[in-house]
Amino acid sequence: MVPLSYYLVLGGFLFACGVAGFLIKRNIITIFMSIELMLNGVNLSFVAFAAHWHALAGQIFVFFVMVVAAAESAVGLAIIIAVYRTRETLNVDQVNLLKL
Amino acid sequence: MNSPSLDSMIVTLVTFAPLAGALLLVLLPRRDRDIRIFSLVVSLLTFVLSLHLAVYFHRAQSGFQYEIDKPWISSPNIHYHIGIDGISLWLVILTTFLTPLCVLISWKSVHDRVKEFFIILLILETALIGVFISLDLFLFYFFWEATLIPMALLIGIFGHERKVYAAVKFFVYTMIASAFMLAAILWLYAHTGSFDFVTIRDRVLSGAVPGFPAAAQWLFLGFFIAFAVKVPVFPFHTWLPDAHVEAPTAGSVLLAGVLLKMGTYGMLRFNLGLFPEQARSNAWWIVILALIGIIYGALVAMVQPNLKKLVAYSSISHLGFVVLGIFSFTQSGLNGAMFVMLAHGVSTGGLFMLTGILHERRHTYEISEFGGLAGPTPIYAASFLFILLASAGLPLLNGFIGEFLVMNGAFEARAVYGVLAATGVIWSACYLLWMYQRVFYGKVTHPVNNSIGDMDGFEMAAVWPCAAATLVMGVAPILWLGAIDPAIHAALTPFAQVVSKVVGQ
Amino acid sequence: MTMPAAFVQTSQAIPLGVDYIRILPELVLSAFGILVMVLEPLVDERNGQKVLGWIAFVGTLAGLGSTWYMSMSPGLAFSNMVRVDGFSVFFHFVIIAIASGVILSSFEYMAVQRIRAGEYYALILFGVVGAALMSSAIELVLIFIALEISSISSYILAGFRRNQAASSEASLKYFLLGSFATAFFLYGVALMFGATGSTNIDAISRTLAAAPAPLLVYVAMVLLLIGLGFKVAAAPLHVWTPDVYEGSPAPVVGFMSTAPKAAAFAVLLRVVFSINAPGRFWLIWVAAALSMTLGNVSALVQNNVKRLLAYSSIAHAGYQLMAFAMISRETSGDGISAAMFYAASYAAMNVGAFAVVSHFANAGERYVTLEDYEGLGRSSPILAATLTIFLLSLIGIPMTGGFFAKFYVFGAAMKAHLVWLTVIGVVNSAIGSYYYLRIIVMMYMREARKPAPVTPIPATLGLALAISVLATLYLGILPNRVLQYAQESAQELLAPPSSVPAPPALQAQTALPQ
Amino acid sequence: MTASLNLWLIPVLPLAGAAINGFLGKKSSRTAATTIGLVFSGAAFAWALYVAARFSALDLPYQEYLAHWFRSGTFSVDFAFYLDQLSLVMLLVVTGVGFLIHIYSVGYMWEEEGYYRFFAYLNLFMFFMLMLILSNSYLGMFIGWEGVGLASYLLIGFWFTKDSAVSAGKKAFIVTRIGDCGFLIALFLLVQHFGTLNFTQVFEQVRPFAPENAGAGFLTATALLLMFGACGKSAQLPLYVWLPDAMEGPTPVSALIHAATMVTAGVYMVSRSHMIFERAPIALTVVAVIGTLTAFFASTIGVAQMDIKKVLAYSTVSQLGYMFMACGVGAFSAGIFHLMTHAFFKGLLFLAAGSVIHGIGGEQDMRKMGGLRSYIPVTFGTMFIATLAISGIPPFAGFWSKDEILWKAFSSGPAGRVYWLIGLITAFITSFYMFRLIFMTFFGDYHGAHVDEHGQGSHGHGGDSHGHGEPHESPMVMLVPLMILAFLATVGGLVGIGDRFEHFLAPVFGSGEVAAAAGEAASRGTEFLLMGISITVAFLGLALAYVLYISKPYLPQKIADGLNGFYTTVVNKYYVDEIYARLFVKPLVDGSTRILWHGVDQKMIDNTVNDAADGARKVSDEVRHMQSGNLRSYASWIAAASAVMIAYMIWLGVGR
Repeated sequence: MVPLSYYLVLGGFLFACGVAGFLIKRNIITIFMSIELMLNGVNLSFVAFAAHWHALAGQIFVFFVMVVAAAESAVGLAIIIAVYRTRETLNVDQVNLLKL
Repeated sequence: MNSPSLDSMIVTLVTFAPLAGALLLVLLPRRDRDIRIFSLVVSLLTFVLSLHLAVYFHRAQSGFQYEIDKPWISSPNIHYHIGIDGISLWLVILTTFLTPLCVLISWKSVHDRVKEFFIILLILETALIGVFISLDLFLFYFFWEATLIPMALLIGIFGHERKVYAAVKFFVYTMIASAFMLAAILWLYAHTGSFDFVTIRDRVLSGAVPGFPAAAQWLFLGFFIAFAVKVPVFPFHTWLPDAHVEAPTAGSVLLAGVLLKMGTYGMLRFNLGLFPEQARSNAWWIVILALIGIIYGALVAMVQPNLKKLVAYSSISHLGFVVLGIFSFTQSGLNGAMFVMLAHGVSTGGLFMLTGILHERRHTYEISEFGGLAGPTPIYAASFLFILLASAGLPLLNGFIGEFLVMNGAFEARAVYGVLAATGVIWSACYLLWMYQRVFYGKVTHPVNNSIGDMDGFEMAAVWPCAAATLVMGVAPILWLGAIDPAIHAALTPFAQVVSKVVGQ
Repeated sequence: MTMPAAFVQTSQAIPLGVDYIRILPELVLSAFGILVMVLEPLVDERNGQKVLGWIAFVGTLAGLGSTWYMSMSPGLAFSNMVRVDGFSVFFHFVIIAIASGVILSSFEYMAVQRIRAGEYYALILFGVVGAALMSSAIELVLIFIALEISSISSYILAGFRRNQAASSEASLKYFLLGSFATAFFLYGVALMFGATGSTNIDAISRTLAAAPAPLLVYVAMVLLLIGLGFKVAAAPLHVWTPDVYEGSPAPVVGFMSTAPKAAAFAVLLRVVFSINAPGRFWLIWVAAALSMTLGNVSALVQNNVKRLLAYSSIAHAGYQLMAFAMISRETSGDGISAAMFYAASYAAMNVGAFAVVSHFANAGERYVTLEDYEGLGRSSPILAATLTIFLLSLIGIPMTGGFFAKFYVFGAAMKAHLVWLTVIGVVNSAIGSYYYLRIIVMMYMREARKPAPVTPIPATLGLALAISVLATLYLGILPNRVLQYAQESAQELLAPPSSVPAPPALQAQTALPQ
Repeated sequence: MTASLNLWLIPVLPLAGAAINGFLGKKSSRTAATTIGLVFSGAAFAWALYVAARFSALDLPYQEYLAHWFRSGTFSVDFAFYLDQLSLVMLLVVTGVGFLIHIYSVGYMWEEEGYYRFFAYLNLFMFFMLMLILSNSYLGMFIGWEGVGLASYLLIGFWFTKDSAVSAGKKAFIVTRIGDCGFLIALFLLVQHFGTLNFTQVFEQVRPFAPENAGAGFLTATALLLMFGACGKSAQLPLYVWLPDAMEGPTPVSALIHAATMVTAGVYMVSRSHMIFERAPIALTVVAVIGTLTAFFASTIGVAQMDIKKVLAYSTVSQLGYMFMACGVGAFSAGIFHLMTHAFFKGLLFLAAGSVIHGIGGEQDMRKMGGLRSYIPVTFGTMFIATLAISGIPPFAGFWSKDEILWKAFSSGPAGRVYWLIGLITAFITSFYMFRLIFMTFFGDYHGAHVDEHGQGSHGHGGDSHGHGEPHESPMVMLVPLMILAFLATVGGLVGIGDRFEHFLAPVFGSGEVAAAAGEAASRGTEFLLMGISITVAFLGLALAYVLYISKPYLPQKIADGLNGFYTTVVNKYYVDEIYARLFVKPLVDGSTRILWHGVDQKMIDNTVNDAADGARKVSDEVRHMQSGNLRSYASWIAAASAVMIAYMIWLGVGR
């Protein structure tokens, strides 16, 4: 069967992609999605470890994370809308009133 | 002898009476006259109380008296440990003596935010006294820092044109310096588990502190830098002229009269008390700085166009004598240093009041603005001359004894020190007399000066006690030295041990 | 990979009554939060706001009461997910007290800024719930959830001045970066789970105590530290702080900069000390030094008071982090207690400071620059005096809580022979005095050129200020009680975890064939 | 021991007078001020006489403890008094002459405003001067030493609206202070070696020392430093410059302080320390050389002065030189003897000059005088007597003392011959310029301006009773002191005949005199020969003056033109003041301003401080650009930081 390390590497890769996306992408929505990507990377590792330890806990955690993520995205979208109302843009580079 | 209970309470009473007064003052309505009277009463009361200290002080014995040692904070174990010996006694009384005079001199000159002014003044007095009575390093640092704010506020709120610059400079300068002292204090606590001065001293001198020899040099410097900035010792002095020129009269009086002494007192108490060996090994460059201070301060004072700056630089010169005396490690030198502290406190305090009086009239300190004042204001001129002569070190006035002893001690330590210091008597004569001539003699050059009034009652009441004190201290210095001498002798004993150690090796 | 040596699970599967007592404050606060939200549509626009506020305030009082009640039944709850001990009680008190202070100081603000208050108070309460839970949770996943609860509510609070672009920007930045960092934290949890087979702090600590930590633990630990470091605004993870603090509503900043931060510090304490986190020393050392220096230095030239205080909070995070650089068991005690004391006194003075700022800022937060504070000493002596006290405390002048806070931290560091870190600290605190002093200078030493209107101080704000002032002075003059309490709870925290036998159910589970 | 003399009264009485006049004088009337001033100084004089009367009954040196002054460790100083023959002489001179001058001042200063101030100062001076001569320790002496300096500062600057006067006062104080610095260091040396400054104790410990012929050794150092102090106070080379300027003060002051008493303090101090000097031959030589040179140097300047008081001033300097010459050859008693006689005739000269100035409305330039003897006969007479005295014409006082000095110098070995020769020349010059003064002032015919518009007129002289500017004799109150002093100047020297004076002082200087006395008995003849020589010299001087200023009045101008370059140099006092100004004053002031204040204080130190502050602000300004406001850059910061941290931890973990 597939050894643990594969999952971990994949999880790490997903996480890294998320980080990269966060840094590279300009559209707020996209950035927001790359966060989700990071979380999924984490979830994958959780599941993998759960399997490795034969501990259900790990898998249950994933559900928690999903729920939280969902809550987050709800709030996040609301905030994004608020921002769009005031700035009429979703380009993060143009959201820079506050600086120095 | 009086009741022991009072004896144990008295120091606390003296220390916190002004603070209590300040708190009451907060509640008082903003009727300036009442406020003035009230604070005068409070400060006088404090002075009277402090006299008790002197009267019932056992002069012959050297240890701490009126001692209280109550735990305040269990861990870190900080004690409310206070006490007085021949060294701190007079500094406390100097403080309580000058404060009422500050109130009087500010009677008319402060008319804006009077309430705040006197509140700050009284708080400052408490903090100043606290510095001198603390025998717990933490307590000492506590009061040490506590003096900063009121003084900065006095300068910054009630000062003149560049007051903000001066206040901030004063504050940050001293703040940074005392940071090092805090570090040193913390080190000592970390390694002795106590903040108690006496305990730490005994532990240190008996060599019972782990890792002390390695750190001692740094600790010494940590303390020294904080004190050196306060004194101020030569390269750290530039905050002083600014602070003085901008400060209100009362501020200057306390700044020069007492605040600077905190530095020299600290050197005497802590640098010598805790680190005798380091004090010895570092003495050579400290003495050089002191000598530079004496001569340099005087020369720069000589060419100041600004009356108050001149006096400020003169205090740098005088304080140089104090440092020199302290680091000569001779009985005579340290006695002298102590006496110069007191003498300088009184005479320079007086000089600042007098310059303040002039500023009241003309709103300037520029010497060129004056001239020939001896004509229109004879009383003022006479008082000025009197205190000026004290500051110039005329025998039978208080300036002389101290400087003589210091120079003598320095000479004892190393002839060249004494010789260089002795030139100080020339310089002081130069800048003081030249200044006096330009301000008071000759014809009145600015017509407006013809119409300025002579000293009024309050001003006389403020200045003449100083003048009287200079005379008494000059004629009967024994009253002071009687108590100082044993304390100094005790302070010097560790040095004897150090020497014997060195010899032993 | 090591076997799941320490597989600690609950002693009983079904929660008992006592379990609920051990999260009573959270329950109470949530209940009040919901109550506020429910009532919000029912009360009318104008004078209804106050009612909700009062309800929320009562809620916090109830929270404090229930904390006191909770403190009488210490122990584990909900299958070792929550621990009630002196430590968590302490932080419960601090955090909930902060909330009550903030709520009091918000009344007027809400009215002036014309913000519909319902959600606001509710969100604060929920935020407190999260923060409080963080301090008592000993289960990393629960910590994560609690952290999210407090974070999400503060994300929203940050953007509460909807119509202000700055506000929503602040909230956006806070939200994105926050979740970014949380992801790191979560990843750390996952790896820790992978490395030790458990997410329970006690279990983890026992595992690490038993065997030398594998590489994975190091990585997991650093990820956890990154996540928490972000929350406490430690350099170099502090970048979000200035912008968010500047943009968010002033009272909210007062809240954000204290309650969640305190909670994060609480978690950090648990993580660092009860899992004697390996390899943390230099990370903490550098982070502390960097935070102090960056914070103070950048603050020197700030002209916006909120932003200035933001940088100051970074600096203070730095001082507080010094306490975490203790390695040996005997010095750790001082570190923990110092950090706890610091959290308390920082809360007192910062809430107070921001209360003044939010009052003075006036409608639309118009007056927040240093120039606006010119002559405040004249126009409103009381306001100026109180702010001065808080600033002096932030500087660390004797007689104020800030002084002892710094003093204990430095003292602990010195005791742990961290001489250079201490020196950096004291010098920093000296340099830092400059920019606080600038505000005092503005208030007292300058005359107003264009005087900012000063509205009279409403009773509620007055109360809040009074409380903060008293707290600050109390901690500055009689720090004894608080410190002793902190020290005791520190010892509890350091005590080796109570070993509960692993339940048969799980052994069976682990016995399952591969 | 006999009943106490209460010596302390003698200084304290004038002090009381000073205090009363100083505090109350402004209100009270002139008469009141006068009475106070005179009564207290007179009382001091009376008490001094009483002391003198009981003197023979005392066991000497008589000491009297008043109070403890200060103590530091084992070193302590008292207020205590010390009376022996030496201090008795000084005591009588000071109180006596002082009292006379007080009386004189009543007339001279009557019109001055601040009349009471004048008397307060005079009494104050008396107090300090008496402290100086009566104290039983060097430090007590130093009190007086500094105090008289102060008094002279105040009195020179009495007309404080007159810049020249004020500057002169300042100059006097500062220049003497330079000397005092040396004095102080000498005291430190004494304390270091003997642990006390009490005369008896010090001398007890000095006695066993052998003379430091090698020259090394601290006694020599001490002696030299003391001498340096004396140079300041007694206006010897190189510190004499203040004395001529001091003539800016009122004339009675010049008479009292700058002729009779204060300036001789140095001589007193050196003689008082003869124990030390005798054991430091090199120091003695230095004293002698300085004295001799000063005597000569000053007299040459005196020749060319036109201001009547300036002439007297330089002659004072020169006479003081004689006294030091005497001390230098170990003839301390001779020095003191000359000190006394000098007090008489030089005091008289000044007072007379004052009376002249007073008489012609404040004029001091001798070219504006002449032919005054008919106008002011008494003044003329007295002044003439004084001139005879100073020129060393028997039987007047100066002759005896000066001749004594010359003889001692001559008989003190080879070097002494040189001193003697120079002294002789000086004597010649002295009598020349003194008679020049007399002739220019009193003979010929009066070319005074017959209106009283002149500088000094501003301070009280002129514009009053003698407005028409006709020279007039001074009031009796001024003339009586003149006469008394004239009498003393005539007979004062007789006490020296047959070395009576010397024997009187022998208990004090005893040992010192032996050396000189040895050669004496042998060569009485030589002594008389020398006496003759000096008398002739004196008359030669007189004659020359007569020729130049009476019989051939055009000659001086010719001679002046003849050696104009040199002449102008002399007229300008060899430019010493200018040289000092260039050499010391200017560099000091400019250096302090440019280098120390602007350079070091402001540029180096303060700018460093401020730059540090600005630097911090700059850094801050840079650092905050980290906050670009761009969310992605923030994220990058965090990511980068995390990367570093993770890398570090992995490295750490692998390292395990």
